[in-house]
Amino acid sequence: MVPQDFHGVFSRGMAWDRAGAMDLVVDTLAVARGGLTVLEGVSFTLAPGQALVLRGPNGVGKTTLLRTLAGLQPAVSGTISVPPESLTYAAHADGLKAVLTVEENLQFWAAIHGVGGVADAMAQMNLSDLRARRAANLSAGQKRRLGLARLLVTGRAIWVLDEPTVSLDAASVALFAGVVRAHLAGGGMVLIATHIDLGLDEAQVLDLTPFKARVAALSDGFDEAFA
Amino acid sequence: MVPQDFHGVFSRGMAWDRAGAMDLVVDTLAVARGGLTVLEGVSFTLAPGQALVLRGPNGVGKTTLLRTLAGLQPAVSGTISVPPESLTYAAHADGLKAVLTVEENLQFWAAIHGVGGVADAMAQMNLSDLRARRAANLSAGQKRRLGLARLLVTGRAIWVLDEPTVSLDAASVALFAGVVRAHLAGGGMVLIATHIDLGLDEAQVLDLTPFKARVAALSDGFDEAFA
Amino acid sequence: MMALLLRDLRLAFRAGGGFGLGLAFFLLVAVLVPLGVGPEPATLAKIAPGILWVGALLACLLSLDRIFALDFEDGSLDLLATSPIPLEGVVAVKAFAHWLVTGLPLTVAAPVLGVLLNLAGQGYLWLVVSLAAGTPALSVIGAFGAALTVGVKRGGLLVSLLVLPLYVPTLIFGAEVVKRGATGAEVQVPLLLLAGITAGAVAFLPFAAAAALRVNLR
Amino acid sequence: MMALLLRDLRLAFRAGGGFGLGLAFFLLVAVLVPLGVGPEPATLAKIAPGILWVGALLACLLSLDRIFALDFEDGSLDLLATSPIPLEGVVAVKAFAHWLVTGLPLTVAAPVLGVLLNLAGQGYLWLVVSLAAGTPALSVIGAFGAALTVGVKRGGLLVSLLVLPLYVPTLIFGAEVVKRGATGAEVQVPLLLLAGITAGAVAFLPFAAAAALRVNLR
Amino acid sequence: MSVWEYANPKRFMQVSRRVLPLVVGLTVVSLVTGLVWGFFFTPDDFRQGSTVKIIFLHVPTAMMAINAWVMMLVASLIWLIRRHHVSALAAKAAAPVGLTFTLIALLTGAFWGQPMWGTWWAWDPRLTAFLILALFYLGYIALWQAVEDPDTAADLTAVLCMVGSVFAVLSRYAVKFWNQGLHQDSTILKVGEKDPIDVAYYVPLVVCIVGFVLLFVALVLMRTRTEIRARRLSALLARERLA
Amino acid sequence: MIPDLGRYAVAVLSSYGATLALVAAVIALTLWQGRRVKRQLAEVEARQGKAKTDG
Ligand code: HEM
Ligand SMILES: Nc1ncnc2c1ncn2[C@@H]1O[C@H](COP(=O)(O)OP(=O)(O)OP(=O)(O)O)[C@@H](O)[C@H]1O
Ligand SMILES: Nc1ncnc2c1ncn2[C@@H]1O[C@H](COP(=O)(O)OP(=O)(O)OP(=O)(O)O)[C@@H](O)[C@H]1O
Ligand SMILES: [Mg+2]
Ligand SMILES: [Mg+2]
Repeated sequence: MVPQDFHGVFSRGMAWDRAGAMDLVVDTLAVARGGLTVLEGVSFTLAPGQALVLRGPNGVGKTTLLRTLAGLQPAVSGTISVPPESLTYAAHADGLKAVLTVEENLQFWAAIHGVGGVADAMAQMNLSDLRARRAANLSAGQKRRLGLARLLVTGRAIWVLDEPTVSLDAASVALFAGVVRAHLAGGGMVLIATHIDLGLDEAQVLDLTPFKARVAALSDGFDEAFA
Repeated sequence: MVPQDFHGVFSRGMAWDRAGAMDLVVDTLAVARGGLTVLEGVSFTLAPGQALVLRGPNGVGKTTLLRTLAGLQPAVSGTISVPPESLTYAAHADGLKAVLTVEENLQFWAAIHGVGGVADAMAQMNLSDLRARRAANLSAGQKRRLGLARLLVTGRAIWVLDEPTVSLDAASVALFAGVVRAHLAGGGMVLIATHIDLGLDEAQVLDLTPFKARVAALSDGFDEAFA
Repeated sequence: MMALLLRDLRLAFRAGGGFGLGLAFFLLVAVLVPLGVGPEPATLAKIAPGILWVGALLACLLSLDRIFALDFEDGSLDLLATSPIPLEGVVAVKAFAHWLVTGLPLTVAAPVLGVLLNLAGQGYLWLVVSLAAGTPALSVIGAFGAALTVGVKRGGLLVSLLVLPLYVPTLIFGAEVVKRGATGAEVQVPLLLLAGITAGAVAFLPFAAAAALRVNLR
Repeated sequence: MMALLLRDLRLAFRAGGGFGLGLAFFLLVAVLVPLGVGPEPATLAKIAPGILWVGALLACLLSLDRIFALDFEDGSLDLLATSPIPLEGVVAVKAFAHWLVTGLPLTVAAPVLGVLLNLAGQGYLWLVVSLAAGTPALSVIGAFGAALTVGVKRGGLLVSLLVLPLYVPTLIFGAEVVKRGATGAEVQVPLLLLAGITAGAVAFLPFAAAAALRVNLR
Repeated sequence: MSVWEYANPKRFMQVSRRVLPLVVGLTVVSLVTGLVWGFFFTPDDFRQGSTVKIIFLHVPTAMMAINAWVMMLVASLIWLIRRHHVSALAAKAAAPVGLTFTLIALLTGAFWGQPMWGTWWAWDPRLTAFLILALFYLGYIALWQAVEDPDTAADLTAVLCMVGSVFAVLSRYAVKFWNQGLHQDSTILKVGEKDPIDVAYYVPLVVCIVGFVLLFVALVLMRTRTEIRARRLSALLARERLA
Repeated sequence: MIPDLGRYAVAVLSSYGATLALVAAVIALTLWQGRRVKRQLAEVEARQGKAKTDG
């Protein structure tokens, strides 16, 4: 951890190079979880219109990497260069409010990001029929669709998605792949960690297994414990 | 709702026929969620050594059906016949305690069910290396494996599983399929709701789409509001 | 059942498990009240029995939502409901664990806080006795309230609203024992009534709580 | 930001959102204390200002865990942190929503509860004034405490422990205003100090709270 | 035909529609008569002065506040045992009415207490127990509101009502034991005993009691009808979404 | 018109006032909720082409 910017305590502590092109550039990045480096030396570039699928066995560090890219945790080393305010993150937790309706949930995120298009987003994710249903009364897959519809109302170009198709049936997975393609066609970028095949043949695939961090043999001395 | 047994308020209100063979027999079952019947006329029989995969699009009522079979909610009509205390349920929520280690979590469920085999269960689900890790520090897939290992320490014959392979990587899915096969070979029964292919070719498949409840045309009168 | 009790205790003692927090809250009430009311010893001595009991009651109250809510959220309660243990037993064990983690430490620590509130000489013994007799009722009644609201997200305040009126008789008799004890009067009647409430609550409420849990799991 | 405020208020007013529960808790404290302490009007009048302030403070305290915890659990907080709104703004808006839902109703309802505690004649006005001046500080300080503990499951009691010491100055000056008001004495000094605490807390604590949130999201 | 037929929602709607105008009419007549008589045409008491006029509000509402809880208890038991939705909804419908009566009795009692006892409020056993009853009403209503699924809410509130009743009675004994009170004991029902209440007050008081009983019945009927309609509405909407 | 209430006028009048206000409030609430639900039900029934039920 670089002693910079109060380590993300008093401001968003990313080692982001905010100036730069429209690309997402990741350079020899190392990320840590629970004080242990899990991945190191990760580098890739994502240009507008490109998608990248991250693969790797359970526990390799996909979630950790995505959270770091989203600026939610600091990187151990390496740099991430991303255009300012252009990235949105979707994790396992959808950020849905059970007592608000489908439409109200989307409207809130649209208002936060200052964009519209709620009706369009619902139509794209096949939620129009459920618009007045409270999120509490959706099935697992319907909730997931709503969580993904949120991406469409953020107006952000880079989508960082952690296992987005969990509990979706085959039809919904295809629907989602269509939405991703449309986003790419509009110049967006998508980064997806997933274990299943999304049918996005145009996407590049990055297997994270080779980047697994060697467990540094703790020698004598205490310094290593405070990496 | 049949006025029987205080409707599950003062005792487990299942219309279970507790006496019976070792089979799980479901006969013209109808299940409801939020006061609406979602599936009706579901019938099947599961004999020892058999597996049944439930399929159906998002929201068709798989979770509702499984919860009813597990005795967690009353059936609308129809009967479920299941040998007493022979069924265990695994839902999306794993019932793991974040502050307990992998081993402690399993030991607790083993003690509750009065059986042993914790070490064996960990070995089967490839958790032995993580035995002393607290559940909070597992990745999504590792947590899921731990949740599934719990099945092995219940000693119950009938496993009722709701999307068990969510967040598992391909290797873990295969591992899990192996565990299921071993359970079947030992005379167990498995009922799985899932959207993905588990590679369990010997399992029967039941698509729930045809059992979707017709929307009962509400005529005049208020009685229908209280189905 | 033993396994459940041990697990609940273990969870309470692990980081973030909340052991000692009830005690700390009790301490804070005993400190805050003199700050709000003012330091005159005579006034404090007069209100000490009541405030100590109200403090114990609030400390119990605040830890109630841990009894079932965590297990409900992570799905353990579903699994316990399909386990061989009857749900009534689950409720009883969890209420007992709650008492061990909250009521018992409060009882033991109460005399120390009595000093802060200038409790009169003989009151200390009766404070301990009344808390020992009354706090089990608080845990069981609280478990019932927690079972009613387990489906409600962050139902902490709702639980308070439901449970506090149920706590009234326990509070009145408990404080009365201490008040009489502090002035050297006869304590037998309120103490017996207090014990009676505890016995009744322990005997019947687990069934009502299990019923409420079943409804909420549905 | 307006959207966030509206959403928080809407969530509070929807079923299970907890509006009115703070009020109910305040009422309960005002009822329980006399039940514990005993009914003598003179004693009650003496402790009324302190107890009313302690009650308002506890009512605020108990609703604190709703400020961030729900948003943390369902992932909204992660999403808000990556949204265009600065986290400081999120904290300020959420603290304000908390005050609207808790502090404001408490202030309005306090005189009625003053009757139950036999508060003296002129105390009523100053009770309202002091609560109006002091409860915003309670909400902001509380938001800071909630931000610190947002990662802790069911951290209700832990929050209480962290926040209560921070509440002490507000409590002392608030209760002092009412006490002096009730006896017809000069209230200016404690009232100014109270207002000063509120102003300071509102100006600085959102930054500290946002910092705490960032650490917890990491 | 058994009485349970009336617990059928459709049947209840039909019958209540016919009965309601009658009940409303009687309510208006008796309440207006009783209150006008009580307010304008009763003499001042030699000790209490004009404050006796408060009796026509205080006593009927205090009685109905308690009776409403008893009615909710009975309705809850019927729901738990026989599973009649109407009875669960009637209990739900009665709670806000009961709470209103409780508040009226508290307020009128306070206004009466100020001149009579020299204080708005005293921690007298009866008053205290009554305040606790108000808290039970609040908790009951809050629980109905907090739980989403209607059948779940009905079950939970029914269990709460049962347990709450036991504790309400217990509280009453507790506070009695705790302090001897200012408030008088029952007198009106002891006609013919040594110190009966004057006929000049007794007759209008009885009219007022009848009026408030009818008001309670009318409001509960109306509210139950609304609850039944609301259930049908949500059922129709749910089906619409499924279709 | 109003009888002479003597020195207790405030107590008596505020009692009657408070009672009437609270009673009016429950009645208003009841009627308002009743009308609203009835109207919504009628709308939905009309939309779904159901025979208008009333009971
Ligand atoms: C806030 C203050 C008061 C409260 C909460 C209160 C409450 C009650 C209650 C609960 C009842 C019993 C109804 C029943 O058992 O059916 C009652 C009856 C009655 N109250 Fe009060 N009361 C208050 C003040 C007063 C005052 C100041 C007076 C007059 C001096 C008064 C005179 C009566 C009378 C005459 C009855 C009828 C007793 C009977 O025959 O049953 N109350 N009140
Ligand atoms: N607090 C912690 N201390 C130590 N190790 C941890 C901690 N938290 C997580 N880990 C480990 O960090 C690794 C990376 O976890 P991460 O959640 O990023 O994996 P993942 O690739 O997303 O896996 P999955 O596909 O199962 O979701 C895992 O091996 C996990 O066990
Ligand atoms: N409270 C409710 N009121 C009305 N409908 C509801 C309620 N809760 C759920 N539903 C609906 O009930 C249906 C069945 O849901 P269920 O969770 O059983 O589906 P599922 O087959 O498990 O779907 P998934 O594959 O997405 O998990 C869904 O259409 C859902 O929208
Ligand atoms: Mg992951
Ligand atoms: Mg499902």
